[in-house]
Formats: sequence, C-alpha cells, structure tokens
Amino acid sequence: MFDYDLNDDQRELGATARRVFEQAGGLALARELFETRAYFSRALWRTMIELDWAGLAVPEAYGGSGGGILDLYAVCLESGRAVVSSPLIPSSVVAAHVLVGAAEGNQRVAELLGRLASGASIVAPALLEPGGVWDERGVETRLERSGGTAKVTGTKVLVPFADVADRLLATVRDRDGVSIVLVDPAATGVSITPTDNLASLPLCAVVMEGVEVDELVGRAGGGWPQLAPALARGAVLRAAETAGAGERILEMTVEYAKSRQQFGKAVGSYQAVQYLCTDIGIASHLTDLLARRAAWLIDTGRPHQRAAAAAKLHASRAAAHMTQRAHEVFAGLAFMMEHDLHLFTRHAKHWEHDLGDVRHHGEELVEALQREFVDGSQR
Amino acid sequence: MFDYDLNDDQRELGATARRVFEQAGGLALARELFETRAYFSRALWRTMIELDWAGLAVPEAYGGSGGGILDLYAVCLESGRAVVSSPLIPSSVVAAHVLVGAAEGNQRVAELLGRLASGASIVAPALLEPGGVWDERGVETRLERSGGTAKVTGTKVLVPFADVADRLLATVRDRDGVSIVLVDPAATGVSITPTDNLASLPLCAVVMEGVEVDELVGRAGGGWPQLAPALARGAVLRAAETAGAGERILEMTVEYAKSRQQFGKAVGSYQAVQYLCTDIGIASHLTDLLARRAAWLIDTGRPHQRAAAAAKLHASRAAAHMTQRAHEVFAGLAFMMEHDLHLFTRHAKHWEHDLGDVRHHGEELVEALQREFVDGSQR
Amino acid sequence: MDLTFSSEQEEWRDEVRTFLTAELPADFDWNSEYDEDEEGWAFALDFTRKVAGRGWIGLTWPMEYGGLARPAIDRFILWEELIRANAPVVNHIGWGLAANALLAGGTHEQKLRFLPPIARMETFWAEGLTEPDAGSDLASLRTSADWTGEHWIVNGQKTFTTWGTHADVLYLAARTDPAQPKHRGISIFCLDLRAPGVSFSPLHNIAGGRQNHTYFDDVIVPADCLIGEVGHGWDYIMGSFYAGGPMGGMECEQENRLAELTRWCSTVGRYGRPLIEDPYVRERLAELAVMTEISRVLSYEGLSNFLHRRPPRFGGALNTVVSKEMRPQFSQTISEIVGPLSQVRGESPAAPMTGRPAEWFLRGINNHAGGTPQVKRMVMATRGLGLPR
Amino acid sequence: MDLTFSSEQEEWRDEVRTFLTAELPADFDWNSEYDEDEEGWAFALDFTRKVAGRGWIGLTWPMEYGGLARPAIDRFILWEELIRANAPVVNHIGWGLAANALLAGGTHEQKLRFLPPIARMETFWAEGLTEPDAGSDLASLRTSADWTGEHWIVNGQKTFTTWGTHADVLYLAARTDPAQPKHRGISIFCLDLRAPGVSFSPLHNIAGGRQNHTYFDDVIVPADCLIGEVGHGWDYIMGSFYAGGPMGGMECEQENRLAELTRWCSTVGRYGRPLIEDPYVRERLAELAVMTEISRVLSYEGLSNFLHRRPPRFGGALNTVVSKEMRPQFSQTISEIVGPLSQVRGESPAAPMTGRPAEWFLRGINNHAGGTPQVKRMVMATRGLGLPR
Repeated sequence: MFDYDLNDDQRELGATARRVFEQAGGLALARELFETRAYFSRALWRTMIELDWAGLAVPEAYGGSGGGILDLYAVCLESGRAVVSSPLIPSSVVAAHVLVGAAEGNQRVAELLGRLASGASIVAPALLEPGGVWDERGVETRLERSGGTAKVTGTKVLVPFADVADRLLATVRDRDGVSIVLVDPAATGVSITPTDNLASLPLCAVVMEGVEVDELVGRAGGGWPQLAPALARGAVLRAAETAGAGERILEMTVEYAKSRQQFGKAVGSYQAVQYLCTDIGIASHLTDLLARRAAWLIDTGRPHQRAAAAAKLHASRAAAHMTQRAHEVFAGLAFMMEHDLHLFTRHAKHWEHDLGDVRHHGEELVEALQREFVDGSQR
Repeated sequence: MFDYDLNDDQRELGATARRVFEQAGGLALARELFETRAYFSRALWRTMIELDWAGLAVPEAYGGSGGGILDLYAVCLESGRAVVSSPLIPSSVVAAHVLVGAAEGNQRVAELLGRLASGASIVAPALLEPGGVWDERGVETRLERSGGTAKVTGTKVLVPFADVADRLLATVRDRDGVSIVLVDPAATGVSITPTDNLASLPLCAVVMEGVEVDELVGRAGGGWPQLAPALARGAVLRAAETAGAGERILEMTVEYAKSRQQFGKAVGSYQAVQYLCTDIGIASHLTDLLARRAAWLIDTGRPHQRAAAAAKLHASRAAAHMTQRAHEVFAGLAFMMEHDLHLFTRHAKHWEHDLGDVRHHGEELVEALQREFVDGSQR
Repeated sequence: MDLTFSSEQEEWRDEVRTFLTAELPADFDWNSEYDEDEEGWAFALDFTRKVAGRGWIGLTWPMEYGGLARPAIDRFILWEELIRANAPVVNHIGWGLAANALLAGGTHEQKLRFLPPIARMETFWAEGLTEPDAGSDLASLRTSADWTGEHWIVNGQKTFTTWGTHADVLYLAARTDPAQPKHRGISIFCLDLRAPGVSFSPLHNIAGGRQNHTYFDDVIVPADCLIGEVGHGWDYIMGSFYAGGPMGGMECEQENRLAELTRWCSTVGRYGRPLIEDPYVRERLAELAVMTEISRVLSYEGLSNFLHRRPPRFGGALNTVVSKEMRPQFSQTISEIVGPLSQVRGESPAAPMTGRPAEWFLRGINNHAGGTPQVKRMVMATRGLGLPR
Repeated sequence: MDLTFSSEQEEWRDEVRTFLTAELPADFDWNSEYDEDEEGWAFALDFTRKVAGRGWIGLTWPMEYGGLARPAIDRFILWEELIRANAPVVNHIGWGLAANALLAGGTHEQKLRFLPPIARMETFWAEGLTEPDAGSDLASLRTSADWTGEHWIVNGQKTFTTWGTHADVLYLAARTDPAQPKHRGISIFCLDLRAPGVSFSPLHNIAGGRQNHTYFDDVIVPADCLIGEVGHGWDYIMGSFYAGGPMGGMECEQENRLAELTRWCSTVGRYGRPLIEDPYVRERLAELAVMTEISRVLSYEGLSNFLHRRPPRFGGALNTVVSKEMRPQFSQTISEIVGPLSQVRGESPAAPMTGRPAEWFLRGINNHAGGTPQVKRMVMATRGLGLPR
C-alpha cells in the first residue's frame, strides 16, 4: 500500500543507530574528535562493523547483508544527527557499489569487496581533483600503459579516509576516457597528506606519480557509468545525514527559542525568530522527503536521476541554510566553541560540497530534463 | 564639500516633475493609458517638451540645454513614482547620446539631434533582437553594402515608440562588426507591429527586409563603443525610475499596513509584515543610492562601469522584489485591478528587463572586475 | 516505503487519461485563474458536466448522495490527471468545501437535497467566507444571520466571490450569535444566490478573471439551509479544507511548465546556440526542477499521511507554506529564463510560448487565496513547532 | 552631489597610506575576529602604539585631551585606509565607545584622566555591556553597582568580553537603581580590571579568538569612575555608538576580498579554462561586486549625512540591517565560487588563497555583535517606517 514512511525494520535499525551513536558519546564524541583532530573514532567504527553496517548494501554473495539504500538511510539520518565521522558513505556505499558492479568474474575485486563488507578493509574513493568539480570532465589524472604495466599520475583532493584505507578507488583518464583503478596507498609514488579542514574530517590530498596499478576495475573507458550510480547513492545518503542533522538543529533551536527571554518574552514568540525556526524545519523536512524518495527509487530499480540530484542539490543548500539560520537564533551564544552548533556548521560545509554540490547536481538535473523532455526518453 | 544629495536645482527640478506628473493625472493617467491601451500620453509628452526635458542632456550646441544625467535623475525618480510612459529615456537619453557622439561634422545627424532636443522628433533605439540579449553578441541584423547603397535586414523586438518615431536608431552587423544606422520607419521594407505586453507599453516588433539606409552613424564597426555609454545612461535612469516607484510602493504599503486590522491589531505590527515593508524600503533606497552615485560618476566623467552595472542589476532585481513584497502585504486586495499596485507590477516587469537585465549587468560587472584587478587598469 | 499505485489504481489512472484525451483538444489551454472568456467558460461548464456524467464529481461520496464510494487515493489520482491535462473543471466550491461541510455536518435530508445536484453538475456553488475586513482573520467576519422564528435573515457583504455571478448557491459563513466570542457565534448556510436581496459588484483581477463583492440585503434563508449545528460553523469550515483528502496537482502543473519550457529552450537560440546550452538558463531550469520535485514529494507525503491517518508534521502547515512561497518564485524564475520577451502577451506573434510566461507571472502573484503565506508560517511556528504566540 | 574628497583630504589619505605601507608587511594577514595568536597580538599592540604615536587615535578629539581636533571626515578616511590595509588596530572600545561616552558625559577631570592614555595607547579597554541574559535586550542588564556613601560596589557578570584578559579598564554598564524602570536605573563606569574581585573565564569563539565571561565579586569602583550622571547611562550608551561619525570600511574589506578572489579565479583552472571564464563563477562574482557597491554607497551616504547633520532615513537602521544580513551571504557566496576546497584551512598546502575562504566563512557567522539583524529590522520597521510595535 502507498506509504511514504520507512518500514518497521528500517525504523528499528534507525533506533539502534541512534542508541549506538549516543552510547558512543553523541555530540560529545564529535566535539572530542574535532578538538583532538582525531578525524574519526575507530571504536565506533568497530561497533558499526559488528552491527554489519559495513556490508549493509553489499550483496550476500560477496559477504554483505544484501540490504538497500533505505536501510542505510535509517542509519545515516542518525549519523547526521550525531555528527558522526565514519567511512560508511565513502567506503561502504560509494566504493562498495563500484566494486559490486565489477566483482563478477574478478576474484581480486570480489575479495576486496568481501574484506570491505566484513569491515576488515576501508576502500577510499579518490575522485575529486584540484579543479574541485565532481563530474566526468574533472578527471585529469592520467593512466599510462606501456607493455604490461599501467601507471597512474595525478592529484586527488579531499579523499576521505585515504590515510587509513587499504585501497584507493581512483578515477583515471586515458585515450579510452575515464576508467577506474585500485591504488595501493603503500605503493611507490603515492603520497598521502591529511588536509586541515573546517570540520577536522579525515580528508587527504593524494599525489600519485607513476604509480603502478593492476588491471582496471570494470571496463576501459567505462568508469563514469560505473561510478555515477555509486555517487548517486552516496549523495542521497549524504542528504539523509543532512536531514538528520537538521532535525537535531531544529530541536536545539526551538528549545532555545522557547526558553530564552528577551524584552520580557520568549524570543520564539517573535515572528522574526519564528521565520528562522520554520526555515530550519522546512529545509530539513524537505531534504528528508526528497532524499527518502530518491533512496526508494534506487532500491526499487526505478529511474532516479532527477530525484537524487534534486535531493542532494536541496541538501547542499539546506546544510548551509539551516546552520546559518540556527546561528541567527543563537547569535553570540553559538559563536562560541562551548556551544555544540558549530560542530554541525563545520560538518555542514563538508556535506554541502561532498559528492556533488549545488552546481554539480543542477547540471545533473538539467541533463535529466533534456533526456526526458527533449530526447524523449523516460525519467 | 562631500555631499550625497542632489543639489538645489535638481531637487527643484524633481519637485516640478512631481507636480507636472500629478497634474497630468498621476496614477489615474497610468491606469487610463493601460486600460485603453493608449501606450503613452502625447499631452504629457508635450508638457515635458515645453519644459525642455527632451533636450535636457543634449549639449547647447545642438539645441539642448546641456544638463546632465543627475538632472534627468531628478525627473526620472518622479516618472517612476507616477509610472509615466514617455520617450524620455529611449529617445532623449539613449538615442540622443549616440547621436551626440556622431553629430560633429555630420549635418544630418546634427539636424536630427536638434529636432530630437526640441521635441519635434522621437528617435527610437532599435537594439534588442529575438534572442533577447542586450550585449554586442546579440546583434544579428545584417548590413549589406553593394555599390553605393546599404541595406538592412533583420528583426528588432521591444522597440519603444517605434510606431511614433521619426527615425529608428538600429544596431546592425557586417564584416566590420557592429555599426549603427538610422532607419526611416516609413521606408520600403520596414514593418512595425505594436507588441501586446504586460504593461501595455509602446513596444514594437520591427522587421526590416532590405531596407535602404544612408551612411552610418559613427564609425563602421564602432557601434558598440558608441552605444555602451548611452546604454549605461539609460540603465541608470531606468534604475532611478525603479527607485522612485519603490518609494511610492513603500508609502502605499506602509500606509495600508498601519491601517489594515486583522486579529485585533494593525497588520503592520506583525514582524512578518514588517519584514515585507522593510524589504521594500531597503530595495528602493539601495537602488536610489547605487544609481545616484553612478549618475554622478557619469556626469563628472569618471569611470562608471561597475557603478552603473551594479545599479541596474540591483534595480532589475528590486523591481521584481518590491512589487512582489507589496503584493504579499496587500494579498487579495492588490490582486484586483481596482487597486493601483498592479500598474507598478506590470511596469516593473519592463524595467526589470529593459536596458539590460540581471544577467547582462552581471556580465558587465565581471568584465569590469577583470579589467581592474587582473588586467590592472583603472576602475 | 512504497510509492507505487496498485494495478487497479493504474487502470483507473488510464481510464481518466483516456477520457481526458478524448474530451480535450491537444495542447488545450485554460486560464485556471478564473477565466472569464465566454467561449472558454461554456466549454468548461460543458466539460465539467461530462466529468459529472462519469460520476467522478462525487467519486468518494456515499452512493446514496450521488457518489461512487471510491477510496480517497482514487480522487488523488483523478486530480493529478485533471491538473496534468490542465482540464477546465469548475465548481470547486461545490465539489470541495461545500460538499465536505455537508458530509460532515449536514442532515440526511440536506445531503440528499444538495449533494446529488453537485455530483450531476446541476448546481454551481460559490464561496461566501471572506469579507473585506475578514481575510486572514476569517473569524472576525460580520455578515449576520438573524433568526426570526421562521427563517434566517442575512445582511452583510462578502468579497472575492469567484464566479459569483455564474453560481446558484453560496457556501456562506455568517454570524448567528454576536454575543459569543468570535469563533463561536458563526454558522454555515447554503444561500440561494437567486434570492431577493442578493447583489454583486464586479472585482476584476489582474490575471484576467472576475471575482465579486457580494451584498446581502435582508436575504431570507430557510431554516433547513443551515448546515450542522448553530454556532459550530467554524469547526465545519476548518474541517472542510482538507476533509476530502489531499488533491495532488501542483507538481503536475509545474511539471507541465517545466516540460514546455525545456522544449522551448531547446528550440530557441541565443548567442548562436540553443538556449538550453546557456549556463545561466541551465542553473535556473535546475531551480525549477527542484521546486517541482519538492511539490511532488509534498503531494505524496500528504497522500501517505491521509491514507494511514498519520497526523502531518508541523501542524500540516509546511506544505501550504512551501507551495505558497514557491508560487511567485516559480513564475519569476521562468521570466528570468525567457528574458525580456517574458513580458509579451499571447496576442503578439513575438510572444514566446504563446505568451504563457506573462500569464504565469500574473497568476503567480496569487498566493494568498486560503490564507497568506505569512499566516501559514505562524501556524507552522506555533502549532507545528510549539513556539509561543 | 559631490563624492570627491578635497585635495587636503587626499593628501591625508596619502599620508595614512604611506604610513601603512611602511609599517605593514606586504600581503599582511590579520584575523580581525579577535586573533589570539601571541605573535600576532604583540604585533597588533606594537602597531597600534605606532598609530597612537602619530596622534591618530584621538584624531578628532579636542587637543587638550590628547587629540588633534581634526574633522570627522579625516577619521572616515583613516578608517577606510586602516581597513583597506587590514591593519591590526586594537583597543576599539577605548577609541570608540568609551571615548565617545567620556566626551559626551565625562567631567573635565575624567576626560583629562582617561582620554590621553587612550590616545597614547597606554590603557587598553574592554566592553562591559552584554550579559548572559541581556543581549539584544541590553536594558535588562542586572550587574549592580551599589553606592556605599564612599564608593561603588559592583557585583554581577558580563559576557563576550573580547580581549578582556588583555585589558586594563572596562567600559561598564551597571544598574545603580533597581527601583527605576529598566532603561532608567543604569549608569556607566570605568572599572579597573586589575581591581580585586574581577575574574574571567574563557569563551573561545569559533573564529579562533578568545572572549570571556567577566565576573565581579564586590569590586570597588571609586566615585570618580562613574561617567556622567547617575541613572543616565542608557543615553550615553546609545549616544556613543555613532557619536564619532561614520567609519567607512566594510566596502574596503569586501573590495579586498573581491580583488583577491578575482585574481585567484584568473589563475586557477577548472574544466580546462580559468575559473573566471566559468559562467557559474561569473554570476557569483557579480553578486559579490553588487554587495561591495552597496557597502560603498551606504558608507558614503553615512558620511554625507553626518557631515551635513542630516538625520539618516529609516531611523539609521538600514545600513546596519543591510551590512549584517550581507555578512554571512558574502562569505557563503565566496565558498560557492571556490567549491569543495573552500573548507580547507590555511595549514594545508591544498588550501586555496592560503585558506582564507574558510576563515572568512567562520568570521562571516558573526553578524550579531552590537545587535542581531532581526532586532535591527524591527528598529527599521518601527522607528524608520513608523509601523506599530
């Protein structure tokens, strides 16, 4: 029957996630990781692995639990709410989805996927380059083949978890177009440098100079069609995180607006503040609705490009908008480190740009419109 | 001494303009012109001519009064306030400025300029083409020369006052680039059709098929440098009209918000409505400040590209924004024809796009930034 | 989560589409903003009678009152398709507010008397709630209905009565007890607009339609034309707004415009290339596409909540706030894409998309019918977020 | 209308520029949002002492109080140049609020005692107005000053005391008469921060600076440290905000960022061409340019009004509203231009423009100091447009 809500299992998974993230420390953990520049909590990641979340979206044949994006959606709403930094989206979703597509008949990939699904390995997608664009045209890292060896040269930026990954899953370009390779971070010619960033997230610059790689993951020149659905999955879940964070920001802000008195009444009774609070509610709830529908379309194998792009575009904007609105309500109070809001604000700047920003997904949307309305194919 | 205000003469001119436009009927005249599709009031235009406004910005040598853009600024604040439709900006400013630049040593142009300045003639700038862009690249109308004759073929749209003009001042293109020609609207091959539009303004489609024209106005291929400063002048004055209209919209809206009672108090006491009203005040006042400075820079011969482009960009946005905000305050009341607001709303849609829209002036601005900060030349 | 319709529902959708394809010319154009064109009006009446002929007006009503007793989701699908086809359906007040109020508060006799003629499109209803001084603050209405012992005598004025001069019956809210606090003393009535003492004065709106001031001068309303209990009118009024379940649609209208615009941008040139390749245009098309997706998910969420009887979040106000604020923004964005020619109206050969952007712009100004966006924000803040008044 | 400066004024500007060029390293970087870096702080103190050495701190004050008695327009020019050079000037409270309050309400003795050390940069002042429960509603402050017959005893707490632990004197507002209505019972004082009973607890802000909670536990303030009349503190506080005349500057800061960004966009590639040729980037650069022009005209208008003693429109609130609302928008727009790397901070070699966009983003969040934009909107609506409260 027509139903927009997550099912009981998914909601239970969400409840578990909320408990797990709270028990791990919740916002206090996020604060500690930020202040100590520890990047992420291995202990929490181990707990997530024990709960089988690392393999949640990996088919059972490769050692996963064969769940869907909507299952992860329930988890990501909560990881956003608690501002969790983990390899779940980059490794267990984006990299995993690419590997799943290439695993059949490729023992090496299948084994890596198994390790990824079991939590033994992290695979870091190395996609973005210094130009800072998420689409195919942004891939300038070169793949050069001579004789039996293939070598990669180029620079990737903001590669999540590169310094703790077993393998980097990198986009490369040669005369065939864009392909995907696995890079051993310990290989000669690879240099990995953590990048200081607003949220102290584990984002690294990866410089590759003539790094030898094994055969391609998937078809030569077919990298982008392999990657695009993986990016869409990651983007939708990043949007879920944004929605979850938005819910928490909304709660914090409304609670404050109800209790903070100025000019003899609660500031939340001023329409100016009511607009700020409803702005947050609108941005957060719409992000949830858009992303949830996109996740459902993905899980049911339906065309989802418009839905996923709209969800992440809206989420990117919402990430910036919700935190800004909350700062307006809290004013001086949340400009201080002792208040938790800045943890959201810092991560929001990452979410805004990660896995496609407003610009990238706007372009995706218009391409979809053209295909649907001009070229005449299906949405 | 440093002073941002118009001088006494200019303010007196503004006071005269306000009186003249009110005596001509004010908003009742605007309503009558709209409802009867009369396009503009010849009687009011005659009064404006008698006051020497048609030649206000034309040098005395050519029969004008040698005033500046700031003088016209004072008039245009008032013509916006009263939603006046007149040839002042297109003919007396835009066309006139192009002709002034070409009049020296060109008897034909000098004579036309004299007629324009005296009010005997209207010269309609025929610039925009169906692509709808205001810059040089938008000129596709062809100029073909063979033997001693020059012929023009192409379509111009939204040409103001074309059906009552003595001459059309048209941009044309040949292998030299863009040039400017004068077209006799009665010449063979010219067809002029009034275009039904939101504000019932005298905007015409002009189709030219092999229309014979005399020699060029100005240098072959030098049309755009001739036209650009004229467009800037027109754009700044269109911004002045928008600011003047904004003042009137602000007054109407605030007056209503003070008197209209709902839920037992004046709607203007609700912060939601206060935001709408202050939005109008901000948009209007900033448009005035930006445009006034641009006008002063023009009159004092200073570089003005950034200032003029910022003024019109802001004015274009303000035109849409102020009317929309006012409609929010008036709600159902101003959705009715009997309320005057829609007169502003309709004209605002013209002002928004006329003489360069947000997009055009954004491009102008960035070109200026590049010249100043990258190429290293002066602002 | 399941956003699919059952095969029966898809068949129903096909039935509606087949009907619409048969009854409407290709590329049919209809000014939903209260068209007053006589030919258009006649066509709309005729078309609506055909819809009535299928029994679809009372689609979800009980059989005994002229309905087909079908589930709410079928009505959602019907409206999606009607709006997708830009179908000229009229008598919204009859189908909607009045029928909902009658179903909720009317006696069996009243339902038997009023509903079947609506279902057959024999009576046309107008709305009689808003007054010049009672807009957002509807409960401050002053039109009075005084009981003589025999019947009600109505005096006062209503405003913005859309299609009032075409209508037979007015869905009227009037004050029956001036002594009660303002929400309490209100009752609702079916008022015969042909009765002596009813008069109209025209109010032309800027989108080309006619609304009206409606005046009552000692208009007699029979006792059996009061709906429900005396003094409980406010509850019926409020309950009737959404009682019939959600009506999808805004996303269909936006999807239509987006499709038309995308195609237009692919055929029209600017800077020597199709408009659709212009980055400025693409950025704005993306904005329109996001707005359309937002309408779609709000529509589906509303349906899901209704079907599962889940109370909507934020006091149900989020949907209204978002769609009202989006309305002028959508048409303004179109105007930015189209450029200077967006001010050109349909009568001109230069008009892009036969002048629709200009019409959409005018219609987009109306986001106040049923309450201003500002009032809905306050509902969301107080009822939805629990912020103090 | 005349937006030129006289030749004397241009010479003055040149003098300031020459000084700044000599004293500041090329490409000098300074976190105006309360830098706590020790080396930076030492440099700022040293630099400000050099400014003081020129007599420019008291530029417009009477000679007898350590000033140079120069006209307000010279101060405007000085600040334009200081901000254009991103000069590390500190002791704003001393130069500004405290000096203005002393000039307006202080006795001759107090002026002689407090102003010359400020002018010579010998005393550093902090602000003691805001309290945890008195932010936008400053007049609800509760810190008390009780008169013992001999001196004042101060108890209570202030917050957001920027550079408090570096400061010598606090510009304090305290309640001297709890019986009076809230604006009436307030007085202002110069409080010695070295006095017994003063303590601080740190408040680190997200832009890298330290502010403080400041606590007063029976702090003794001598009688002659009360400024002006008892109970009239509110008037001095309000009067002091703009008493010194407008200080241009926001447009200079924005112009600097715009220039830096434009140059950066010309050197960095994206899609195989310089970023500056990317239409998405160009559209946003244009937005920044418009914001910069807006700041410029507001600054000039403020100067003109001050010089001609014209009351500013809209109760003087428009400028504040616009600049406060623009602040986060400006840095957000920069972040959209720079893209994903805008989150990278300066310590990283991958940082664009040495990480400034990330710093600008954090600083841009602060638009509340001196009152929230929301409160300023209300001032504009009620005082500026005459709308009812």
